[in-house]
Amino acid sequence: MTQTLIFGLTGAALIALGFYGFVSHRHLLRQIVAFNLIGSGLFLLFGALARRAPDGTSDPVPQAMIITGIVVSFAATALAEAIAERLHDRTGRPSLPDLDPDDDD
Amino acid sequence: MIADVITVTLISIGLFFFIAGTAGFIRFPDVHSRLHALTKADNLGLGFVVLGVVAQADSGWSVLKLLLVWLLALTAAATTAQLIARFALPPGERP
Amino acid sequence: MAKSPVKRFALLFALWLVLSQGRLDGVVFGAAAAAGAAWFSAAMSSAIGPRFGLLSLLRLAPGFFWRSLVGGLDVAWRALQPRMPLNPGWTAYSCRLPGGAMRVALGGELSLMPGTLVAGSDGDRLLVHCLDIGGPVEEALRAEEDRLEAAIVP
Amino acid sequence: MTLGDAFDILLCLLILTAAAGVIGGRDLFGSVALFIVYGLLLTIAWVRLGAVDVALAEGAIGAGLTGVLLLGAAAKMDDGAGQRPSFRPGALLLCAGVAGGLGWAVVSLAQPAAGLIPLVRENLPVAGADNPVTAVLLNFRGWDTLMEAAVLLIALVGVWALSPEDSWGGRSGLTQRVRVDGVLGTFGRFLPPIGFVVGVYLVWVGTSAPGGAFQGGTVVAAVWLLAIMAGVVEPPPVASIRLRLLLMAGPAVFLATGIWGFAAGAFMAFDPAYAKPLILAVELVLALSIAATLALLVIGRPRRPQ
Repeated sequence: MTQTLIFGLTGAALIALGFYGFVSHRHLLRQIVAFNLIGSGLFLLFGALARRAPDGTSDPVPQAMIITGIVVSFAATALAEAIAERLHDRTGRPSLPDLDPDDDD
Repeated sequence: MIADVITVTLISIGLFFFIAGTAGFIRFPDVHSRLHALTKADNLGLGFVVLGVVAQADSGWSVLKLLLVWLLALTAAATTAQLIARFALPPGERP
Repeated sequence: MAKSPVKRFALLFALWLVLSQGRLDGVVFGAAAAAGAAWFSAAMSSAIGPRFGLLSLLRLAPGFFWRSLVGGLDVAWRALQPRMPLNPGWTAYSCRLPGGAMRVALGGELSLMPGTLVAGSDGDRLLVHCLDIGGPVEEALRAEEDRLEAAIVP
Repeated sequence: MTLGDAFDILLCLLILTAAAGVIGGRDLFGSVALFIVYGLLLTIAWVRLGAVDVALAEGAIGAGLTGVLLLGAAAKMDDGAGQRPSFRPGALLLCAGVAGGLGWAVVSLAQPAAGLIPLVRENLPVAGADNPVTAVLLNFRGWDTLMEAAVLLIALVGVWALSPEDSWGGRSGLTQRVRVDGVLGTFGRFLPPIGFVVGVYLVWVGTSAPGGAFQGGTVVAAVWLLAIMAGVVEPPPVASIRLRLLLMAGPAVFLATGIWGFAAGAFMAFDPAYAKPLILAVELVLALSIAATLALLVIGRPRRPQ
């Protein structure tokens, strides 16, 4: 049970941290990295909750879903990175333009 | 029991080398000197940790497998050290 | 690595046996994987001419491990000393071993030996970074190359 | 508090420190490098949680492949100007709320619960794999894994679709300038055969111990990438039919066995008598397709005309 608490709370903190990084950065690559923090935090929280069996084993079903999640999250990261890089090639900027033209960056 | 004592001793020696390597990494003045510390000390650290685990192995195959892990890590470290050292040369000196 | 495809296959299959800890129910997969890998390895190989003998290399192993232990102790001692005795510098070492696997092996070995780190080569000269440039560097490099050269089979 | 708990707490503090450094660090390259360290620390966390399969996936994909991908992107997109996260009190408050809510959920859920363990244990003898995680991935929840293979393919199609008109169908990645007899050129010939055997081993052992198609496929993808970066092999042009067949083979074989499942009663149902060889066959082909897909996702869109 202690492990569920320790790693579960860490996962919760990582999600929040990643979320804050996502909204407070403008550089697309930094946002992609923050998105990965959210993802891994979620997996950790899920994995911590999978370790509640009285005999101390880990539930294999969440484990399998987390492995799926890690791979899908990599696919999403690769696609996002390719889009960001293409934007950078075309505009020379690593971030999305602002709606308000006076408030550059 | 004897195996446990051997394991604890060897892994402690391994940890000492990891700490020494990290100290060198932090204290040494330039990239290349730091690479010395990381490559040599960390490999030795891993080597002693592997030997410590070997003392707990249940079969000859496990021993071989553990040594293989070390050998591959050794090869990778010796190679990446050369690659990083070369990349860290100032552009003018890079052949 | 060995030159003939059969030897490559044998080495890679031995790798499989070690990984699977001698389990016999997977040897078919192991043989197939080793065959595929040996084919790739033979097709990509650029090594022509002299090469290392496996047994000769094994004979070098004890000395190698001993000197890498000295190398680790040396760097650990320097790192943990309060006054940190360092006298770093560069030297260019004229290498007799041919480029490719041999020179890379020498470079990797030297990078684990006391006080030397190889940063690629410039023509036939290895660029060696030394922790103590005042020491007998040239002799140590020469001795290491001699040992490796002795492991070459024609 | 036991020694194990103390270790877990220390590990979690390290993880959180690394994550804070990833978000708060100025230097883009440093931040990405720290993200790899963070991934490796997470790998240890998964081992501590008794989830070795997840640890392998996190180490290989979460830290390794994602790290290579992001380092490559950082080298291209780093404008040298550091970025600090802007201070947003509203967002900070919201995030604190998210952390609090999730934390409360964790605390209230932290009671013994067997979950699906009894169900998995009961059905394991007919699953065709002794490793419960593989049994879930390939048999009980085979649907998810099939979809996942499809998601990988779709992401790759998306990446390819970003290529400009003139390089469509060409090779991904840039021409490598590597000396054949140099360090990288030599290592790029030495390691791939070894990595290939290790990758196949991980797939094969996955039915009875931690490992499987994703972990093994990632190792093969990694050594393929090494061979490409070392200039030993060229990345295939994306218009190549053989490449496309390789990418399709895994999902196609998986789908075919799923349809064959109708013979045993339902889509994706494995007849227990054939389950073991079927799972191994699907995993081996799937691993090769996954390896190709992952490697191509890392090297990105086509850049050179056909």
